[in-house]
Amino acid sequence: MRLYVPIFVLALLAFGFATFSVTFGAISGPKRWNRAKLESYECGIEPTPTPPGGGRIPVKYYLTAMLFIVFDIEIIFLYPWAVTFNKLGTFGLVEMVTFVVIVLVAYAYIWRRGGLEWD
Amino acid sequence: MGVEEKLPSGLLLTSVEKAAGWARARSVWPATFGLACCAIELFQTGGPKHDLARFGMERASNTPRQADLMIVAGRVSQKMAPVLRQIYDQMSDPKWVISMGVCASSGGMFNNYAIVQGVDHIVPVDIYLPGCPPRPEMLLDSILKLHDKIMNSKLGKNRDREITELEEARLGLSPLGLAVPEGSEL
Amino acid sequence: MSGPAGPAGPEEVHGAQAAQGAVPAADEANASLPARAGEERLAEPVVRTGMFGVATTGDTSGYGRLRVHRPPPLESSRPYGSYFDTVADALGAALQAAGVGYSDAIERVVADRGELTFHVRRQLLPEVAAQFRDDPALRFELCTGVSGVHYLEDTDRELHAVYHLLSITHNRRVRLEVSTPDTDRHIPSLVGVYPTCNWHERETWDFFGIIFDGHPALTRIQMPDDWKGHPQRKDYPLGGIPVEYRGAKIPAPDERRHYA
Amino acid sequence: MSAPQTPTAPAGADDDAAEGRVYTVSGEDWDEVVAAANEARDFEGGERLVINMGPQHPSTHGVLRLILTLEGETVVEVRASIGYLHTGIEKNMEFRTWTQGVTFCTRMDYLMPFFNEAAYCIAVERLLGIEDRIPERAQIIRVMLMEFNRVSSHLQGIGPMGMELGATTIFLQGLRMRERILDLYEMITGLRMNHAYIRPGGLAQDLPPGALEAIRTFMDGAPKLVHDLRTLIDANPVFIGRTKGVAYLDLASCMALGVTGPMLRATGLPWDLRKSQPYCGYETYDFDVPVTDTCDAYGRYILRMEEIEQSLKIVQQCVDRLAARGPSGPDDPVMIRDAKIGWPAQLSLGPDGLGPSPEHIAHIMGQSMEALIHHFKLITEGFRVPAGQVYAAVESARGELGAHVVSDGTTRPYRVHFRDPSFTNLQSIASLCEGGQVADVIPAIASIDPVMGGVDR
Repeated sequence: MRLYVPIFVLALLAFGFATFSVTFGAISGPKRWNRAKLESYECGIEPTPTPPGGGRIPVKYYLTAMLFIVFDIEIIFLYPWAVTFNKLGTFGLVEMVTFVVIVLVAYAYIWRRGGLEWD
Repeated sequence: MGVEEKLPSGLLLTSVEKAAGWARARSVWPATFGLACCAIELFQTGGPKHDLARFGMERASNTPRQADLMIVAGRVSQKMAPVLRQIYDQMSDPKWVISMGVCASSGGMFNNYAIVQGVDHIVPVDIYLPGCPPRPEMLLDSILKLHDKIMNSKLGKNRDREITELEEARLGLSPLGLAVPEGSEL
Repeated sequence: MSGPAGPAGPEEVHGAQAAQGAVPAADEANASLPARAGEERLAEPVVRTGMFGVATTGDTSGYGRLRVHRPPPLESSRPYGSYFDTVADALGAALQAAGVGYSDAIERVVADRGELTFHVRRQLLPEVAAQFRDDPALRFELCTGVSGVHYLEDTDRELHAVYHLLSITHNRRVRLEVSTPDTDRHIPSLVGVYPTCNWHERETWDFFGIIFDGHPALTRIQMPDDWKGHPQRKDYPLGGIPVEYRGAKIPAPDERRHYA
Repeated sequence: MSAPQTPTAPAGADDDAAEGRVYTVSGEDWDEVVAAANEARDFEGGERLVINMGPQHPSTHGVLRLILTLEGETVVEVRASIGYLHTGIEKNMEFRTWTQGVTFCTRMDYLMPFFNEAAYCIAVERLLGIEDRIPERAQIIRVMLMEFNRVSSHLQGIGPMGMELGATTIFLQGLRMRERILDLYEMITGLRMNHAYIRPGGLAQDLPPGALEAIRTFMDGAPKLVHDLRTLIDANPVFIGRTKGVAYLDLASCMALGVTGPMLRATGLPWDLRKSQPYCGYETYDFDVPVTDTCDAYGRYILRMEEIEQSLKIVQQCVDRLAARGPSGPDDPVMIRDAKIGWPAQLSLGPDGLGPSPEHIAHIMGQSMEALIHHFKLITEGFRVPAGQVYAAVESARGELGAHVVSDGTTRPYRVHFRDPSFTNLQSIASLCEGGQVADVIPAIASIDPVMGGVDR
């Protein structure tokens, strides 16, 4: 249990700092409300009313977001591997190379199917 | 501001004012509100020779959200007035306005239907800067004067008292600061 | 150019004499007095000062200070000079080929100060402009813009739209001027022939109120959309405010004393 | 995959849940779904978003407002809304004398004041019929200042173009060189901008002593400054990536849209008024008109850079001619020798500030009654211009700047209309941007290089 104390303290500090900086600003800051301050900024023009659901976003953005998540998670798995790289030895190397190759297959598929071209 | 306004009778405010004023004056971010010829002088002031960055104004913020100072650089046309007011409203407090150039301060030589005769018809102005266009050194001088104003501005209750005093003093004066006999047309 | 000619516009000069005919006899007597005619002539704009090339004040003959009053040339006689004649002939031929009568399309031609102006009747403007652009002898590919002019005293010819055309192949310039009365401000739009006139015509509508029929989107371009009136017209006030100094007040620019 | 039905309510879901088309996707049919979605998009207008690239925007070169209709990243429609800087300069000039009009028209296109003044003054001189009597010294100085103005205007066009594409260094490099030119303007005319230096009939005053040396020292350093800027941008892959093939406008559409200047010369047509219809003695200078034929933003940038180099070449020739002529004397004036038109102010700095020089005052007060009358008449009411109308065009940094001046014989212009190149070139923004990406709108505007002061007048 003693091993994890520093992590908890760090988590507590981070959480405390985050909540402090948000809440203290909200409490101590002056509230000078005016109509235009809360409206969205459109280069000085009255903002055009967006449709109720916030309007439909073209599917291309969603596609790009998905691709990003796939390769982002791949990087997340690389971090712990990089930390314990010398302990794992060749076993770790082979394991991680196969993992990267699998993701590369997905990358090749997307590239060929044209997922990376924009329109 | 919020908390110290609630403190009874402006307790321990003077030191807070000095600290707050000093901190605010050091990094005033201008909102790029370049309209006409004065905007070109504003760019030259931001350029390498006159270097606006020496005063912490390196980063000209394009959104009013992160701007503290609006330099109205150029002639404000009737069509531009609502846009100027919208940008001013969307700037977060504390905010200041420098009306750069004669056209912004009083309509200048364009005394006609198209130009708002002085930007103080739309937004409260802190510093009026003459010149057509004002030289970069004049703009830097007006920024230094603005820094003095920011450093010496009061907070909370002192600020309210200061405002009421200024108002009474101003109401007594005639518009031209002359002791004008009653009933004259001015 | 039927340019404005000071208080007594050129048409007035003729119009006045014609109208005076109908005036009862009493006025007719003093109308023909030499003094009366002299006033009118002196009211016309100065066209030339000095004669015999005397320019400096050193001359004692007095010719240097002669001021010749004459209304601006209404009509230029045929040999216009430099390339103007070739343009006029080419236009005549082109209009002939297109089946448009030269005389009922072109009111008059003025060659003044090295520039050629065709006064075109507004109904046939698009056809004339199409000929100017397409006819190989004319080839005015570029229309450099439309500028509106408001002649206040030109009765039933108040609003003029002035088109400047430029030929790149022949390196020539020509001006088309179309006039319309203030009561019925309609001129056919040239956006079909020269698409560049789109914004120019919107600006002329915005400033002068000339309605260009057939323009794809004739709306205000410079003034705010809800602006009342057309600001560049002569009957529209300048809209300045009096300027206040310490203890003094100077009226707006258009109300100030003017020496001319 | 079943064909996209009309929005029928799938079992168990209430009506408003199924809005729009409903696709049942059953695997390996990605192509059909995309095809159906595209077809639906054209039918219902898809996810169109109307946004404002409005008056207060860092990269619209002034207060230009573009209303963009976007579909994802592609721009479907561009509508420019201008007039946010309309100052009514043309109306104001109708209430000022002919010479005072110069101070108004220099503030129109505030990046090239000398071109505005020159166009207006050439038009007035043509109306007066004194074009050939303008002293040659004044013409040389006018050409020199106009070419300097072309350099400073292009620098202020290329600088922001670099900044908008993310490279602030280009902006600062451009301003560094422009600052030196502004110092030269200040030495010659007394002001950094809005000079009112070119007057109908000649110039306000002569070059101050030491001006030619200052120009020479600048000219020695200028090629290096231009070289630094060019090495920074010309082969920069990011810059090329963002501007090559972007904002394409070929010769035919340039002709239709009346586009002139660098945009027209970037389509391969070497049309330059300085060569085809010379004014102010341009035919006596030797320079060539740079032309590129790629019709895109990169071609216009390269063209502007070469124009800077050509302009510096012309300035060098002007300086040599002025040096050969020696200082201005009574026989080499800068203002026309006509007492009725020539502005009498031989300005000099007296104890109480700038005013007519003591010799001039002694002359008019003491020696010549006529000079006093002329001085008084010119200062109060100005000279009379014979009735008529004239259109004088000048090749400015952005294209053909024309002044259509109408006079009714009095001492005030009856109507002045400026054909501003930015106003007409800005019309082509729609054909430059539609169909492209949103990010390409920025280099498109920068390649037009509009100045809103000239557009809105």
